[in-house]
Amino acid sequence: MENIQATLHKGPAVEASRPIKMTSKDVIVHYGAKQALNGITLDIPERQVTALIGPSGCGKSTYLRCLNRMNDTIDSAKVAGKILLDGEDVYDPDIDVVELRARVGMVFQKPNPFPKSIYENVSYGPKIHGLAHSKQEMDEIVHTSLRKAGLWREVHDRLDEPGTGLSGGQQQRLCIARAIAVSPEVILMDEPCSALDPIATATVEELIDELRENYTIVIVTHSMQQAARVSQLTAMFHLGDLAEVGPTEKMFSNPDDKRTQDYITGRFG
Amino acid sequence: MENIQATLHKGPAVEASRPIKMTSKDVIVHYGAKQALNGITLDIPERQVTALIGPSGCGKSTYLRCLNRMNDTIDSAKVAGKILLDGEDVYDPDIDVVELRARVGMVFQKPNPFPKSIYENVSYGPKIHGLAHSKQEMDEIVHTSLRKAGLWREVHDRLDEPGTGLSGGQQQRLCIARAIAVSPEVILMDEPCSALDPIATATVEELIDELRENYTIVIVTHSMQQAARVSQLTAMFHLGDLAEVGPTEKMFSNPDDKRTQDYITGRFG
Amino acid sequence: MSDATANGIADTAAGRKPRRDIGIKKRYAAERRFKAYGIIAIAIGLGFLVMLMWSIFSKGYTAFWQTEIQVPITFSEQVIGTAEQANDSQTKLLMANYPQLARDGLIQLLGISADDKKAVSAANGLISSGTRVTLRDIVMNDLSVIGTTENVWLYASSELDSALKGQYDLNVPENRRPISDLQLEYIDKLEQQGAIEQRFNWGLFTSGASSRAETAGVGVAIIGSLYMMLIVLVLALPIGVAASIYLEEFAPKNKFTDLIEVNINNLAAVPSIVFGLLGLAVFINWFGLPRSAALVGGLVLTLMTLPTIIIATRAALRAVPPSIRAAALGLGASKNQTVFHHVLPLAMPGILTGTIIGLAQALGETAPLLLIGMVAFVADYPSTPLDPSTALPVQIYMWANEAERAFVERTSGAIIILLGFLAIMNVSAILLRRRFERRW
Amino acid sequence: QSNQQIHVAGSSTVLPYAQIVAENFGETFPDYQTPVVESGGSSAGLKQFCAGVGPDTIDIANASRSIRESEIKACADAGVTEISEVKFGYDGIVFASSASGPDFKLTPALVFQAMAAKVPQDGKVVENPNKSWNQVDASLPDQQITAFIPASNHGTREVFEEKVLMQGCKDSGAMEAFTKSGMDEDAAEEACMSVRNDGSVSEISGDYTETLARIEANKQAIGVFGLAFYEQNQDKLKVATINDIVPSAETIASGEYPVSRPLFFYVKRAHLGVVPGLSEYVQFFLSEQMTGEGSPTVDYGLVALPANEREEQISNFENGTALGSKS
Amino acid sequence: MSTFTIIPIVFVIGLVGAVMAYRRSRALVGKDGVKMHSRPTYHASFVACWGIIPALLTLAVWLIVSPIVISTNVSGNFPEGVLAQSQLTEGLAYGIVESIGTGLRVLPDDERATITDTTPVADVTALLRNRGIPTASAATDWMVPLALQLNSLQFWSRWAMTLVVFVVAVAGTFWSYRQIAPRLRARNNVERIVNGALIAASSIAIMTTVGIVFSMLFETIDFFSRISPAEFFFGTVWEPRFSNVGSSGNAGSFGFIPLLAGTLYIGAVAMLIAVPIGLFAAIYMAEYADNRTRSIVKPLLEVLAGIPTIVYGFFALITVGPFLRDLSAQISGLVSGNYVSFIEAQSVLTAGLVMAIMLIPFVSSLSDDIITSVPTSLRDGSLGLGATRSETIKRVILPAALPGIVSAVLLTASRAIGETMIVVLAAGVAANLTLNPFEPMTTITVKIVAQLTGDLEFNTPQTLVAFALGMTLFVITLCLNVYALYIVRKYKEQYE
Ligand SMILES: Nc1ncnc2c1ncn2[C@@H]1O[C@H](COP(=O)(O)OP(=O)(O)OP(=O)(O)O)[C@@H](O)[C@H]1O
Ligand SMILES: Nc1ncnc2c1ncn2[C@@H]1O[C@H](COP(=O)(O)OP(=O)(O)OP(=O)(O)O)[C@@H](O)[C@H]1O
Ligand SMILES: [Mg+2]
Ligand SMILES: [Mg+2]
Repeated sequence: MENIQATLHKGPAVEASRPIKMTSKDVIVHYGAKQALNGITLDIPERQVTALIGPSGCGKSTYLRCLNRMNDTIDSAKVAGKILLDGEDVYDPDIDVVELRARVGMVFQKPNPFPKSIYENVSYGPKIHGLAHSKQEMDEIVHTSLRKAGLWREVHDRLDEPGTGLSGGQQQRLCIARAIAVSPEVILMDEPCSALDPIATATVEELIDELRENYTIVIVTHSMQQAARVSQLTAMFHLGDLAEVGPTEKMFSNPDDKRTQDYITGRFG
Repeated sequence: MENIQATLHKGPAVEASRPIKMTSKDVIVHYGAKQALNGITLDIPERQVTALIGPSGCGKSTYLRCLNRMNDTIDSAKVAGKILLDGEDVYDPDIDVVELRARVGMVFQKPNPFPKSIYENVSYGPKIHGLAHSKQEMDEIVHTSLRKAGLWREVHDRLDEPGTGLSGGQQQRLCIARAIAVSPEVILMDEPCSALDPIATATVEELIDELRENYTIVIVTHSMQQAARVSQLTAMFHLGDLAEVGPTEKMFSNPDDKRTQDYITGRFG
Repeated sequence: MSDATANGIADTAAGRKPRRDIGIKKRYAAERRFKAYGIIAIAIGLGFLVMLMWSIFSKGYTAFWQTEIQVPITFSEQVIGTAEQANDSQTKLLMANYPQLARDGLIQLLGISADDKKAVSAANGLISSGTRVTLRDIVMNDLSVIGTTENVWLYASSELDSALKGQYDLNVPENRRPISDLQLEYIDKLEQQGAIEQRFNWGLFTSGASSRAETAGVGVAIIGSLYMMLIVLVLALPIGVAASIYLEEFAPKNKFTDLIEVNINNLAAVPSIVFGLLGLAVFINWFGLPRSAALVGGLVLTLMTLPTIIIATRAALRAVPPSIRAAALGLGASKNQTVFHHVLPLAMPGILTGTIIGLAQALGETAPLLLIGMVAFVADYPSTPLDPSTALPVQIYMWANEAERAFVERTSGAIIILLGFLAIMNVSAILLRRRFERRW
Repeated sequence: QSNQQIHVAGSSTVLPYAQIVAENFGETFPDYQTPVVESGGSSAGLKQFCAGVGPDTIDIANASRSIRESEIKACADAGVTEISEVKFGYDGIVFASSASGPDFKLTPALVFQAMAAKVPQDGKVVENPNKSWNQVDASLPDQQITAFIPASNHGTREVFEEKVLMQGCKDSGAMEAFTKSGMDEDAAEEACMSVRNDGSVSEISGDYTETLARIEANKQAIGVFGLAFYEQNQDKLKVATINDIVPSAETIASGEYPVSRPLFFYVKRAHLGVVPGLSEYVQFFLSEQMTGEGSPTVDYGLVALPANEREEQISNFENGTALGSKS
Repeated sequence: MSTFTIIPIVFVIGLVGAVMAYRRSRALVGKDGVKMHSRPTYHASFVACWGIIPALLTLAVWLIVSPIVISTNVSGNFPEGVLAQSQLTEGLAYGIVESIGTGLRVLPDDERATITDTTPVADVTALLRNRGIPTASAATDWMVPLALQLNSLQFWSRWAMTLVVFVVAVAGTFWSYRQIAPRLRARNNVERIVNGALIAASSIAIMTTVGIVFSMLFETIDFFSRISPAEFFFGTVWEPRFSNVGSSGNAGSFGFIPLLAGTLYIGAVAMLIAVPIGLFAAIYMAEYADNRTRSIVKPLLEVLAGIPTIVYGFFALITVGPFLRDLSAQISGLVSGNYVSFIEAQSVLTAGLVMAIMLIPFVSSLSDDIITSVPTSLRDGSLGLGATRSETIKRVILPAALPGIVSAVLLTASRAIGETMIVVLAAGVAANLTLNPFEPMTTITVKIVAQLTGDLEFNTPQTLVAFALGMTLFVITLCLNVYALYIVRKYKEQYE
């Protein structure tokens, strides 16, 4: 227990309750016959970092994918319930998924760079959204994004090489760079640091901290320390249920739920 | 620093120097024109856990893939130098790579289950190596492997479903189960716990500890704590070089190399 | 919590900043256009298919019915000899003038005098001259019919058949159509007697080639096509898949494999008739295989189909992600095991597609068969692939060039049969393909 | 095994007749298998025929033209020395147009003027200026000139060139005009036989079905057909007269109608007696019941040989008169 | 024993060996401390391969060689001078001897026993005729002993063959069975055999090419010895005459250019129509359509590839050609008031359009498979960035699927070049040289078929030109393919 608390003290102070950016009500997800989420009700405050924790297979990724409707692409997945972004129902047939996804960006659990050059990987999003009006602007965006993701130093001399030829951790950072290049309002990150070494992890955590100024961030992580360090709100998932949600400080120091307590104290990370 | 040392004390005692299982001499790897390893000389002791650490992109995966000649499958990769397994040169043209890989198993950094059922994923290895002589034996192997990898509870009622429909962490454990099902002599694990929650991580670490009785294990990890907990020998890679190698205890308490020191103390994991 | 939510939403709504312009309208328009192109493309393809099908079926369905006339036949001993004579020597029986029996029966039915030459010849024109075989078979099967009278269904002549099916313009002057007014009168008479009927044309499926439309069938051609397709399937699929596996998975990337690759692509562009030249030079003149044989045809079509199958298979193999190979190799599977256990099953849908297209092409090909003697009149069933036979497209081609009107519907009928063949092949491949298809 | 069955190959014009005979042969002589009759053109047939003697070669080649000297030589080189030429009838060649259109009364000269590439006009040789038939001759209908003639790989083309164009060239005095304009004799002949290629005359390399389809699609057109084909499709086609003669089996046999060609088949004598039924087949082919008056082949449209000529062919064959041995 | 009994027996021997090998290898596994290199099934296949393959090879060689040996033997015994008299060539005479021999074998034993070397052929023929076996009337007396000799030679050869093949099979099995040991690399051996088979399969392509060149080479050379290559390759007029016996002996002009132009033009028009349609259809099926639609539409489109081309030809001739002609008349009527059709009934456009219909499935089905096999994670990656589906397809999926699509397109182009019947009926056979797609043109393949199957004289330039055309087309497509390979390589390198 001491470890986490030590970390908490180093982490940013939890700020006063913020306006809600996204909210979900009774979100239920089925994959075919199998139920993966049993009704999740959760508010995600604006310009804060929300961490989702919980054992593997408990539905964190599934929940995350609901937030920007990436589950639409899985044929067998059926989503029920309500999810609001700035008060608009994202599952409303009128809503535009493309705009939604441009506003709610995502970094996937398994790095999936496009089989294109590193430059094209990052410039892809800005290009389709028309965010750059000249080659310079685009270069600017690509460079900043790569720099923020902590990849610039390693790849600046090989931007033309394919993104698939990078190491695992480099690919993951490339995907982060790709996601922030379109400056979404909300960024969903599914274990962004899983394949990263401590230094790179620090870079990404700094990035998250910095992004928090302007963006809303939801992050799935398996590292309690990381959750403690970067997040202000923590949600604990368990077997498709939301076991507990609360300010990070409280969650790690004094959890209400037995399962959370078990999970945190049984930690090894 | 205290954290790691705390962990070390909890970790298993470093045992007396063991016979060498694998050894590599001046291993140099090029990807096309780019040099990824600059001559690595390293001995891997038998029935111990060797941890490879180092910043992202420094060549850990590359080195690991040399040990069972998985680099053969990348056209652009050129390997030079000597790698011996039980005194035999694994790059000897006479050597049977298939047999080699059966003896030196591997878990990849990105989980890559076959697009087949969970059961078939695990039973494939034993089947081609003829390790089971009856359906019961095969069931036995599959169940034990899944149980050891800590996946049994989650999948025992859906062994027929495709392995690709699992969550990220589940896929990773499936790949671990698949690798240990063929009981290789040496197991190479490339960040086996990157997508795992603390509890699953603990299961895998226990598994590693258990396997150490009979098998030689090489593990790439980004978590210093993990390296400290499970390994007896640690090798620190840096930009394609082997910065330092030594007993884990010493590496984390009193590293010789400046880079190691920087890496470990600059840690956040 | 719900309070907080409500407040939160209100807050954001109040302080909502203007949305970024990401050109959503234009992009959606592009999206809709793109999707529309797809639908249009499919509609064009299917539209043409429907047009072709309609033109084939509307012309061809009548070929499956054939007009027959029920004629009382007296198996007169004067014409065919007695049963005793038949037991001694069959020559008389075989050579007898059976058409006379039919003619006598018919004039009796129509009640015209045997002396009225014009009427007799008009009546005779109503029945097929193929009756010889029909009647002979009846007698040969059962000698006891000799001397008796029986009602026998005989094929009507193709002119009568076509006239009944409305394929002649009966309004043109009598001398400009093959069926005379007198004959039309007879037909009316027969219809009133109920002696004329449209019956299902089994002969179309079972008979060999014939110069008479009414007795012509695609039996020999079906057998020939069947033999050839089996040969193509048995040879081209394994050889094609094996070659692709070698090139895609095993071959070192060097000049030799480049040579093979260019070669294969080039063979795809070789006009099919050139494969006929090849078959003639190599299989017939060199290996001494017989002309007009389904075996040679099958071999030639195999060579012709190979490039298609190889190209499709290679593309499919290439699309299997490398991580699957790495996974299997990492478990200690050999390269062969990796390929045969994992890569090949994943590539199967593409391989099957290539095979279907290749087989479809082979099934419809005439030109190469021209030079190896399979575009031929073959009346007897082949008992082995070494015997002379024809193929469905050949029969279609030959019938398409016939002058007689009755062959027009038969041409379309044969095309329908060929399409049926194709449909069977497609359906089996689809079933297989569905088993293998999955995304990952 | 393969030499127990008679194998015939060659001209697609002869194919229908050979097919009828083969079928009847199989029915009449149950001892023998029905001969196999390949289609594929006189050229390919004779080439196969001349490939050699032996069980894997064909026994009879059908041809819609006579065998050429060079081919006899090629045959001899391959060991095929004794060849019987059998002429079994004529194929009449007619001009026909859509049954719904006007009548055409043609002469070779009119055809030449409508279809030749160059025609003399006012003493000069000019590119054919005629656009419609009534420009050629006022008696012809006012209809655009569109004609489908056999392509130069067809035997019919030779007949068309020699018996229609060449004749018309001479009749119309164009030949003279050509020579006068400074061409030598060869060039003039060539000019006589060249067909205009400004789109009004199209070549057909396929069969008459194609020509028929084209005329159905373009009712103004006139096409060249075999008599047999025309007779089977009289309800759709209207035949043109040449020199006021209506083409029919009688007028062709009597020679009144000028445009026809003989049909042949060639028998490999070395195979006689070896291939079962071969000589029976030839005799059956030439018999009254197969190619005489009222026979099925004549019903189909063959112009039969006069009886005496047929007798001569039979006796030639029986006496073993062969082509190959002469040269 | 007949070949059809020998082969199964050889297989049985191999299989028995395999079963024994399996047992033995299983037994070896049982012994502790022994680690087997290969699994029992591989040992079994190893033994089976050694039992079956050499024996079958022996069989094949014997079957090819023995008839040659026997026939030289028998024809060596033909009486002197008989050949010359009877006007039969050796091959035919041998054919008769063979058929008598075959006939004799069919006779019942007691009847056959009556036949000796001196039996006159008439008796033999009579016996055979009774059994319904016709013999050639040219059969003569000296053939009877030879037929008997032939039969006995064949009989002994067959026995010897059976024996040798079985010995080889058993020896192979036995030898390989003895090889079984824990360290025997049976798997590697078996895999090497499999690889050998794979290589053999891919070299069939090369052999086919050699065969094609070989079957056209001599005639091509013959052609160029009569018509100068310059005239052929650079001539712009294609007008071969029916025959060169006319007074001038002129064979006509053989200009290749109009045919090449026609081939490329018609092919290009067809591709221009087929590729977009096929590709869009593939994209729709793979990315937008639900599974049911796809599983119906795809095979339906594939039917288009299987409709005999003559059907397309008549479709073009009767429907499409006149339709385009009348349409153009209407259009020009509307525009200029003068109802003259500017599209001819037979035209490049008609041919291209109709050919494109046939080609659609080549593009659509193959591309659909390729697109479907692009990993989902790439789609997710793009969609997750807020790309629309079409953007994802255009920018991520198509580039990833490009190598496969290029293969499909190349295959389609190849088919377009090789098609005959459609061109004949849709664009005609007139070798014009024009740029106007509304006028008729024709292709190389059409002329190959026409010159080869007409009534022309077979050893004149008119027919031989078909071979020259075939050869030239072969070389041209070869060059195009080499170039395509080069381009594809260059392009691929950017992404790999
Ligand atoms: N297939 C490849 N082609 C070209 N370069 C490669 C390839 N794979 C790896 N590299 C490069 O080689 C270097 C070492 O890569 P490697 O995958 O061994 O790193 P790593 O230590 O495993 O890093 P990580 O912790 O991020 O997985 C990196 O710079 C990487 O970009
Ligand atoms: N495509 C799918 N089809 C079927 N079941 C799925 C699919 N994806 C996930 N599941 C199942 O849904 C449950 C939740 O999966 P999810 O991916 O959300 O877990 P997670 O919390 O992200 O776990 P991890 O930390 O291991 O990534 C798991 O039991 C998983 O097996
Ligand atoms: Mg997950
Ligand atoms: Mg790595």
